[in-house]
Amino acid sequence: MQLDEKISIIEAILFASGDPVEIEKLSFASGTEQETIPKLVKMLSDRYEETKSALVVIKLNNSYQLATKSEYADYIRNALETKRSAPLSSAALEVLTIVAYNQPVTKSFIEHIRGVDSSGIVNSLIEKNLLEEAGRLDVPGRPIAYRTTDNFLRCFKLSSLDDLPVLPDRSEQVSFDEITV
Amino acid sequence: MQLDEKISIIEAILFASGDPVEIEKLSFASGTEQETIPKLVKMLSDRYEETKSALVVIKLNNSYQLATKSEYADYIRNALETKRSAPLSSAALEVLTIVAYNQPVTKSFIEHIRGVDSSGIVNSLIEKNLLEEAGRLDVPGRPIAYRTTDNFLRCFKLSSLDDLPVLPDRSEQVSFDEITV
Amino acid sequence: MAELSFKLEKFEGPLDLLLYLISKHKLNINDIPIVSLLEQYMEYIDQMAEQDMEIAGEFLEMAARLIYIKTVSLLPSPEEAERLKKELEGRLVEYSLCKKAAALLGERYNGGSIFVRSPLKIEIDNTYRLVHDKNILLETYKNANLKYSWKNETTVSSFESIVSKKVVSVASKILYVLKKLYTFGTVKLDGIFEDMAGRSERVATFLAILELTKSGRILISDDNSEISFCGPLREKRHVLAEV
Repeated sequence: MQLDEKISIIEAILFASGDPVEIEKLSFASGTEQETIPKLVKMLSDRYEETKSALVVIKLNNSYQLATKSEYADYIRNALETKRSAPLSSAALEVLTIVAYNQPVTKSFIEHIRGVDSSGIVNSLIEKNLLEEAGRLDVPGRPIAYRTTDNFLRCFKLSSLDDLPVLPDRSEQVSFDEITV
Repeated sequence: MQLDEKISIIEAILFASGDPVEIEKLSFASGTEQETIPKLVKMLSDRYEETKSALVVIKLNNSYQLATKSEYADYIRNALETKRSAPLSSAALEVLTIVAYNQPVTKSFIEHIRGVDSSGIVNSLIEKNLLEEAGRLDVPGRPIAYRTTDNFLRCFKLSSLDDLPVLPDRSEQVSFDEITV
Repeated sequence: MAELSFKLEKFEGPLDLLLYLISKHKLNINDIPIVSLLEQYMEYIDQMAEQDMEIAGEFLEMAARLIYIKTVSLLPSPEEAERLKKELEGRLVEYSLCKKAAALLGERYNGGSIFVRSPLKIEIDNTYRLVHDKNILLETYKNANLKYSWKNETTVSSFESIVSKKVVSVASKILYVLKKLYTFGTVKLDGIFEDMAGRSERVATFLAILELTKSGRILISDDNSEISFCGPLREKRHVLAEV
């Protein structure tokens, strides 16, 4: 089979799936070795780059997903008649951070760190598809645990949680300029 | 604006919409004259053709839609079907086992034994044709009862339900009468 | 004054306010001088009250906690105070880390400007086709049953030791008293015990009033019949209470 054709098979699968597709699945469905997949994906990306396409392949954990470049967002919003989403509040960012670095976590864990009730914020982050439920913890009360979503990775340009910014040094003294978000 | 960029705007809108998009909408969202749209779409098609991409633009009445070429259908089917025929999760196995040994059973019986909501799993087992509805029970609320299918027997190499492995001590087993729903 | 109220509203919670005070007065977060931090904190709370801003319960709870740490530190053996102080410092360090990390993360946010597609809808046969050994079912059943019997053993008696002995903390009653005062301005002393059933609750409330008096937050009237706030709040609340 031609290399071009293999690339296009990957493209077809990614396009049709919409959701992120794991490397194993791409390998199985296209009849290609798993090791070859990243190379083919790279060539697909290059192809989009060369033709100045609006599409990109993004990597999320062990999966690939087809998406549009962010510079086309306004045109797409016009067409889909969706509003630009309001920027995240600093409170929302705090909650996301706590979940991202400690997941799965419960609401009360979040509240303990922030020192304020955070229920409303957690719910609105779930609505925004940035957080999701991750089952219940096996502790008394069986509280619901939360984790970040693939959409969270996409929105923060991360390909996996390992990509999260390294936490600042614990020993440093805080200064207010730094902590005002 | 560069011509390349205009083509990519059309591409981005078609990609994100999924559904067919009318020429007027494309024109409005991209800020391009309606007469120009077909020309831009043609150039997008040519671009796909040249790079041997799996994508094509199809015209439906007064709309355009992005799709994959038909020769990739089998690969896509492979990919989307494997999504569903991944090995059973341990939770799914648990539900299946509970039904197998106690059928016909209701969702709330399953949930009582597992201690967690099992609705989603039951539904996905029905989709996989491992469980099916077995009428309604004649108790208050008339809940739906579930049983295993012939496909279930096939998947576990059983000739009939009598073939199920014998439980260590039948008397320890919870029976439906004990836990009334 | 308008500028000040804007400033007050922007605090996410008591920890946020404390971090602000620590940074503003260049205090060492790893060894907080509780007394001066408490003073500054109460100043802000008073300002909020003066502007009739609704003071969230969390802010009052933190006030109670700080007062408690201060009071305990006056006791002969300061271990408890040291432990509570370390705990608070730990939370503050953790929260400041969280804020820093949130700022770092925020820089990466692209506001949902990347679009993806919804999956193609095609007719799919979802019938499960993998084949398993039937003994998997047996294993699974054993485990599922285990869970059930474990649940069964959880009876009322498992909780008795937790439920029967109700200990009321002084800190919670400091909060209770402060809340009453913010609402009514002046509170009759015998009225405050009226709805209390347990001995532990009464003792804790009594101790709370003593602590608050000792730290100069509240004043007991000359005939020992009612309590009110010290300082500027007092007059204002009196007026409000009479209206």
